[in-house]
Amino acid sequence: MRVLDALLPWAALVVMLLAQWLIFVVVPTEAQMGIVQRIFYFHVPAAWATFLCFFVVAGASAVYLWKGSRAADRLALASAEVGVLFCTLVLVTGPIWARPIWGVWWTWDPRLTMTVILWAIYAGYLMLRAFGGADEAVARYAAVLGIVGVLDIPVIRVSVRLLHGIHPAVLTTKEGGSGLTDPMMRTTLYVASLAMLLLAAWLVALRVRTARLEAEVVGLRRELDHV
Amino acid sequence: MSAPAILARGLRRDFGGVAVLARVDLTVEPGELLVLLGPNGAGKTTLLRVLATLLRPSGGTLQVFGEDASRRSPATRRLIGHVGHESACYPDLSGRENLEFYAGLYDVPNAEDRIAELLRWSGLEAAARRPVRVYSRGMTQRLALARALLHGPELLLLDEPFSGLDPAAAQRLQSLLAELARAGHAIVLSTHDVERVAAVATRIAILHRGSIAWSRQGAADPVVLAASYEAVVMGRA
Amino acid sequence: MSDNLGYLFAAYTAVWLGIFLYVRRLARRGRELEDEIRDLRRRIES
Amino acid sequence: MWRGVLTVLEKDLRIEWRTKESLASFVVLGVLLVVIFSVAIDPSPQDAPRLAPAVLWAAFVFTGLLGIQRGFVLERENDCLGGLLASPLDPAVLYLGKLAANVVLLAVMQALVLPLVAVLLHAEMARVLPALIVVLLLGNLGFAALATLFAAMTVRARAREVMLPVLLLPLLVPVLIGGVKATEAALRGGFGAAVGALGVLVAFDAIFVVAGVLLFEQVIRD
Repeated sequence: MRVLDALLPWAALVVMLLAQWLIFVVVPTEAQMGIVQRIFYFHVPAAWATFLCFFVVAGASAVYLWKGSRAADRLALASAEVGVLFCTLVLVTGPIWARPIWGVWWTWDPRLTMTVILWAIYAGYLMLRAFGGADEAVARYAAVLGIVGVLDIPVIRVSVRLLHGIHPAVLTTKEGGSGLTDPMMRTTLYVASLAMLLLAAWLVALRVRTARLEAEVVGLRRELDHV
Repeated sequence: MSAPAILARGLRRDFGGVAVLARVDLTVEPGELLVLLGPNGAGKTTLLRVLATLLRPSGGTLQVFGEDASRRSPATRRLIGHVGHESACYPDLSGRENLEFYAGLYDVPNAEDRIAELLRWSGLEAAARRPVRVYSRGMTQRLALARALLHGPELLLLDEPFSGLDPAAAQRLQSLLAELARAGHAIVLSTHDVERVAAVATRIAILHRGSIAWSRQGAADPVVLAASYEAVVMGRA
Repeated sequence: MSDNLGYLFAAYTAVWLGIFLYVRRLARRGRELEDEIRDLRRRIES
Repeated sequence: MWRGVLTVLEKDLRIEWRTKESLASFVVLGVLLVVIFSVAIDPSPQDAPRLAPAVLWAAFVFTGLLGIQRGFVLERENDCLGGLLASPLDPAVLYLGKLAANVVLLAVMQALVLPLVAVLLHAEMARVLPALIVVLLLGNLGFAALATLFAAMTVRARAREVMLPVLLLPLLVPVLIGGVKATEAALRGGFGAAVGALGVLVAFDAIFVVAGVLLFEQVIRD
């Protein structure tokens, strides 16, 4: 585990630099939307990182509930926090990109709607952690929310599609890889996504370390009371 | 019942980092009436809730009738009767309705007679129809005791059962507890009312700072008991 | 198309600013905790 | 197993009946919400029916939240929850009993608010009532499944009045969207267009009743 911890930041850095180079130097400018389309190489990878984090929250929560391992609880908290960070980045870069293309900051298009709802669920998760009180029951409640949150994702995805979004035609180019005509674009997207995922993993590892330190402080304080 | 009612070794329980129960070693056989004494905050209430498998211990081992407490099988839970500081009775339901509900939960055979018998014993026949919200403290306490006795538990865990009872009701409870112990039930109760239980107890223990600091077999003379209580609590304070 | 560069730049800074602030917060919190742990350990030994 | 569910259900319904005055206050809140929405949006008679489903479900969700939260507040009085935990009752059975009681509670509150919406927003409901009831019950079940699980969780939290809506509303989006779309289709008379919405409601109910049964024990443990 130690080697992985030490290696992670460097791997994230190297791949991220490669991604920047690809995004700003190598990949051709997209015909229709022009230079601003490059936001796409942050927006979509950040969305991938968000989803991955929230699935890790659910997995760690399940392990905590059925195995009672404190480490799993810390991992759930850490990846929820990092997940909300990346989700916020998606919600920031989305409108910045939509503004020049459609002249409007926000559209109720299924993908963005979904992201807002997820943001609300896991912001609620962080609030529950903060306000639910310090005792062990809160960790269990958060774990239950972590699992319920992930179970809700497919149902939300289907139900937001019932809402009629804006310019479905334009969406495909904005959303899926199908809009990427040039193979280099697709490579850039994959590298950028890998870079964002490694970055997310590093942030989660950092946050887990902080949580472990916090637990250690509580333990030492208890020891001090008994001396 | 071959296995002891309670077998606890090194029982520990923390709340928010503070060890309320430090190291409790305790064995209670069927037919024993153990009285727990101790200052407030010594962990009496917590210990009773852990023994009733309502609270999970943070450490140590606990077996109730031979089964590990963490399993909490329905069969074992059926053998336990617990009365805490709260009555666990619904204020908007009448006394009788509360007993009928719990009889349903515990699948008590011929519930009607059992309920009638307990209402008579607890002197609540007159108030049986009225909502518990209007009951006095004593009446609520008697209803809670009736609720805990309803399904004939083999192990009774009572947290200061005499509090709020008038002398007559307290006397009736004391003789019932003695009778139940003689009949082979195991009883653990906490109290500050030493005289009330001194004659009936088969064993008396003093809980101090989360562990059993002193314990004596057999009933005890109240004066001797008060002296050793003083020594233990003051000595270790 | 040139003013769109502004939007690209805005998105770019938003992303890296967000990540930087978070990392700084974690690092600072980590240092605080490490100091507290050292302090608590010393007080326990003494 | 089902006897346990019925025991809990019967007890909860008896308590709801005994304390119906405070339930009336929630229905009044529902009525106020409907009136305020109607006044605020101030739809023309032709437009009004189009807005009925959204107003209906918005009022249901808020009044329902309060009703279900109150159920658990009552459970905590005199530590009755402790009594339930001590009993040989399986937590899943306890959950199903409370879920059933909450569905009945929501249905009663809806039945009182529904005619008002019909009148205020000129929504013609009589003809399509059976279809409407199916949609409302489907929505109820999913809503109650999650609300029962989370109300047990937030009843101990400090800021519980805020906490329950904050945690629950985002999770309930599928019920809101599905409910509104299915209600719209039902009001237009045909379920044809509502297949997607009904599918969402049924899927949501299935997932979260099962999840509730499995996770409830984790929420009410010590």
